[in-house]
Amino acid sequence: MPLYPLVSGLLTGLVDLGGTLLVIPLMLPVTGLLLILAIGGRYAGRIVLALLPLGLAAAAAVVAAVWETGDALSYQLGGWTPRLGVALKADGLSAVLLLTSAIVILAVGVYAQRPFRVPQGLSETRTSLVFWLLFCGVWGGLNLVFVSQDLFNLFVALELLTFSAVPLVSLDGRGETIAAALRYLLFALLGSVLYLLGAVLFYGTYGTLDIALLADQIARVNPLPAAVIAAAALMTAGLLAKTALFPLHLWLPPAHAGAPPAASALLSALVVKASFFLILRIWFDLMPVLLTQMGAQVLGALGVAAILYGGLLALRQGRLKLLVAYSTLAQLGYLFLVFPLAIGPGAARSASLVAAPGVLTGGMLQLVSHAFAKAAMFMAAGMIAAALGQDQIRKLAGIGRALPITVLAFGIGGLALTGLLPSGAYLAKTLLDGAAAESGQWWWSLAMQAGGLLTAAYLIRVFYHALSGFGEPPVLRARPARYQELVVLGLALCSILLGLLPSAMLALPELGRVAAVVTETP
Amino acid sequence: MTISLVVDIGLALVVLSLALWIIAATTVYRAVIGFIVYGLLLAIVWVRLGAADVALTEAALGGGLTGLLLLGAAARLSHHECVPVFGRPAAGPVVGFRLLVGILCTLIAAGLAAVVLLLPEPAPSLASEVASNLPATGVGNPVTAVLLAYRAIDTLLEAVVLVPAMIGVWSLATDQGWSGRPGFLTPARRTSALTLLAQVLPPVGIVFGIHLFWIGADHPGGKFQAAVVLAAMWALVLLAGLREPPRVGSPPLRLAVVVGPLVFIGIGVSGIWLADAFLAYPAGYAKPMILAIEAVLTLSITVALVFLLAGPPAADRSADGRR
Amino acid sequence: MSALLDGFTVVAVSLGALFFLAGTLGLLRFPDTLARLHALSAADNLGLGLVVLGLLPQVASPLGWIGLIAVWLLALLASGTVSQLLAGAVRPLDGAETQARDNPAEGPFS
Amino acid sequence: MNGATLFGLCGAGLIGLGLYGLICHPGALRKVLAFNLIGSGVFLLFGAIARRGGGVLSSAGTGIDSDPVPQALVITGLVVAFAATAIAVALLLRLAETTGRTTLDPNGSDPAPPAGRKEA
Repeated sequence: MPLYPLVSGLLTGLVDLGGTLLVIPLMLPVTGLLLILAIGGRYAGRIVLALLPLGLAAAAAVVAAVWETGDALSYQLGGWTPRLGVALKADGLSAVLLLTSAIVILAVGVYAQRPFRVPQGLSETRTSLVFWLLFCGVWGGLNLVFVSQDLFNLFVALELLTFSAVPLVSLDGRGETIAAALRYLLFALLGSVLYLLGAVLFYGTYGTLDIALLADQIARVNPLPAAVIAAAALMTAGLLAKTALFPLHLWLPPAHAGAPPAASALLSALVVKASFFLILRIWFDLMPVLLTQMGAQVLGALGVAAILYGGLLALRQGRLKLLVAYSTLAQLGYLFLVFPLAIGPGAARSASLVAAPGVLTGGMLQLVSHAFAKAAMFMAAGMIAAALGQDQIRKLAGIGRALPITVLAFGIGGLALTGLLPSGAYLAKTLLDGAAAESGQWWWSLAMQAGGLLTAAYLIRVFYHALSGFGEPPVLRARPARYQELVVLGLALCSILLGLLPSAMLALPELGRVAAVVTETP
Repeated sequence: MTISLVVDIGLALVVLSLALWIIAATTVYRAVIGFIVYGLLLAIVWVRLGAADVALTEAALGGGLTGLLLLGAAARLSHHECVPVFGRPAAGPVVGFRLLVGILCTLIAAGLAAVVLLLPEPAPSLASEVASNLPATGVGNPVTAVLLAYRAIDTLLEAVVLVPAMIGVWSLATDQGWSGRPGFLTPARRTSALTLLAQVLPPVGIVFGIHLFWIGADHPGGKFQAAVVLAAMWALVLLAGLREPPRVGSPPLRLAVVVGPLVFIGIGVSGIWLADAFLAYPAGYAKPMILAIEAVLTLSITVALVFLLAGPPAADRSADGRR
Repeated sequence: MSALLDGFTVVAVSLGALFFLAGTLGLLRFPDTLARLHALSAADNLGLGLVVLGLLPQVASPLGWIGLIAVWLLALLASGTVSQLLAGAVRPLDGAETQARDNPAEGPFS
Repeated sequence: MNGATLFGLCGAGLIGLGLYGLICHPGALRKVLAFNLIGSGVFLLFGAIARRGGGVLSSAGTGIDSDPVPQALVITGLVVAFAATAIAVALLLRLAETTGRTTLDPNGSDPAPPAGRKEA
């Protein structure tokens, strides 16, 4: 079957669309969401299954287009130029994240076919309709966050993401998951209201909400006006609440551990990254001058605190899912090391300095490899919990022989997190270490090593219990389907083999970014 | 100190004192009553700010539907909440923590106030650009032009965001209650006064809602405000017990919720070929297309709002021994 | 002619305001809910009527007149219904006073 | 000190009050109320900014003297805030039904057992 020319024909066809290509990743999930509600829960799984490959093709086409032209792909919605209209723009960062989320969503979509299928007799069940519909809502919200260039449009995207993610947490209807969902909702709403307040202040100062136009005007004015600093601080604080960085992390562990496995894979791997991506947009695209301020050091310090706090608490968890949720807290800390390393106190003294190139790529690699690894680990943990009926780490004895592929996938995902050789996290850590050494901030690499040790510690604790036990393997309540195990293994392999990417591909996150010339503020 | 400034200061003080009342009220029931009055006063503030469309939305949505939602919640919660006997609110965090948070919040408010005072003097504004491009959109009301022409993506996503919100409310039903009817708006007992109101007001309300939608193109009004008024009328009929709340699974209502955004996407995608941009309207046909979109969106938002108000489906009344 | 109309407006609106003041005084001074309800619904509706009457000459188009009068009629309908409901909650028709009093939140949603 | 700046300050005050209520009130419904206060404060601030930038349009003969873009954004924001309140209310009522708790504090002990249900 001539698959290759078919696929390459489709890709070139999509790439020739140019800017209009950006509309497809937005409208695909939204149309899926509406069709599922219209047609009903029985066909929801199949509708999503049909949309997944198209979404992957669109994301791949965006990456190909950005790679070919070497520049960002942009599009004016409704034909109106940005001061009035809303612009979409996919630079290297967005392309990488679009592709990552398309792959993770494809894996989760295939994995979730079994737990959320509709039994024969019924036309529709509550969980199947709700899950598949909110699955498309999360997918649409993510694609819009990665691609939109307008601050208020990003606010609506964040709300679409929040309203799709919160009900997923309380899908099984137990008391504590409803409490976790309510706490998550309140944190997320406070975050988006503070973000909106920041956008309002930007509009009040410059009369536009488009990131590119705002960046031009902010670069010109030297002492930043009070409103702009207040707006940046409010937006960052709001987005930190949504990213659950260390002091504002209360809602994450119960929410991600309480959600069904497929949903918690989405939440941990992608939803939390969307608000982090917006912080990147604000600090690297909108106001690069912030990087030279004390704020970058504060974000780095909070990142280190998250690494240590998340790692230590993951060690003490009794349940497997809570352990994986706390490990998300820790791994998020790594992402925030990008801010202090981007400029670094030592190097900032020189007149003007383009943001250190390797750092952004390192941050992206860490984000992508964590997305793959964490999605695989949550789904594997879900399968283990379903098979044993409970997920107490102490009672995992013999699961290694009962579900070999699942435990292997969980293991590979864990190793990818610790940053073993071929994994993306290893490459990310080397790049970040290089930037730390170059800018003389050795303490950040110290924190990274400590984080790696803690990750290895709580993984060994899981393997000790899972692979031990000489008696007969435990009786399994529900054996996962073979394709589910293979999908999870594939995702884990994606994360471990990310490091083998050709080095030319590593320049992708840098493409399409206006060179962030950072002048030292007097 | 012109007369209008005195009125504004008075209004601002009343609004702030109502906000203080909402925070300081001893029981949640009193706080919600304060919130409804606060919502209506806020609508007057929006009129003073020259934003008639927002005043309509705030009065209908902020004061009206949100008040209805919170009043229903407060009534239900009073069975669970420990009603403080001598006015001491339920055990909250220790006083020192409250003081700290109070200081932090006053600092934030003071900072914001300072920022408001320091906003640049020639206030940056898009008003002139909107006005100059108005004829191209064929619509007279600049707010509707912004909502449906310049920033059409926001309005489309707005209508789409209501669907996961509605599904979020539905997802809180129990599995066996899934086929039942939403329970929030069913009355405990039917009173003749409410029945009279539910028979007299809806016809007037529906005519007013459609009028509000129709004039939205050229004068303050529009689909959101019309949808809220129509949803309020439907809720009133449900509250009076004249009609059974709509079933969650009823196909026509689900189609009604979906048809608005789908038509919007259809017209938007057709814009790629007809007007060489997604969500763009061909030159001469802007106004009829905008009106078509607004009509369908009004229907969808009305049904979505009523489902949001009606709450999660509960097991059928007969099976539910609570009543 | 317009001076006369303006004069009429000022007089009518201030009279209306006076009735509102009387209604509010009634709310503060009267002992129990039913008396307060009576004071409020009577005085406020009359006050609103006078204010609407006073504003009629200020509005040019007949559509505006219909709008103003509709405001007044709807306000009458609403305050009538609300007074009935509140009175029903305080003293249900079947005279059982005690049951409803200690559970103010009974209202239309149980 | 014109009307717009005054209401901008009023908005800032509402945000401060709402933030205090959101953090300090243990009751979940009180937190939702406080969130609505913050939301209306932010929108009021946006309305004040719209009013400041409005003068130009009234000369353009449309009679509305405030910047239409923030008005459209505030209308969208109001509908989003209502949807958020609807979800929050549904969640906290379901929480009260399943666990009898009306607060979110982790130790979850309600100060007094829920008042006995009166036989209606």
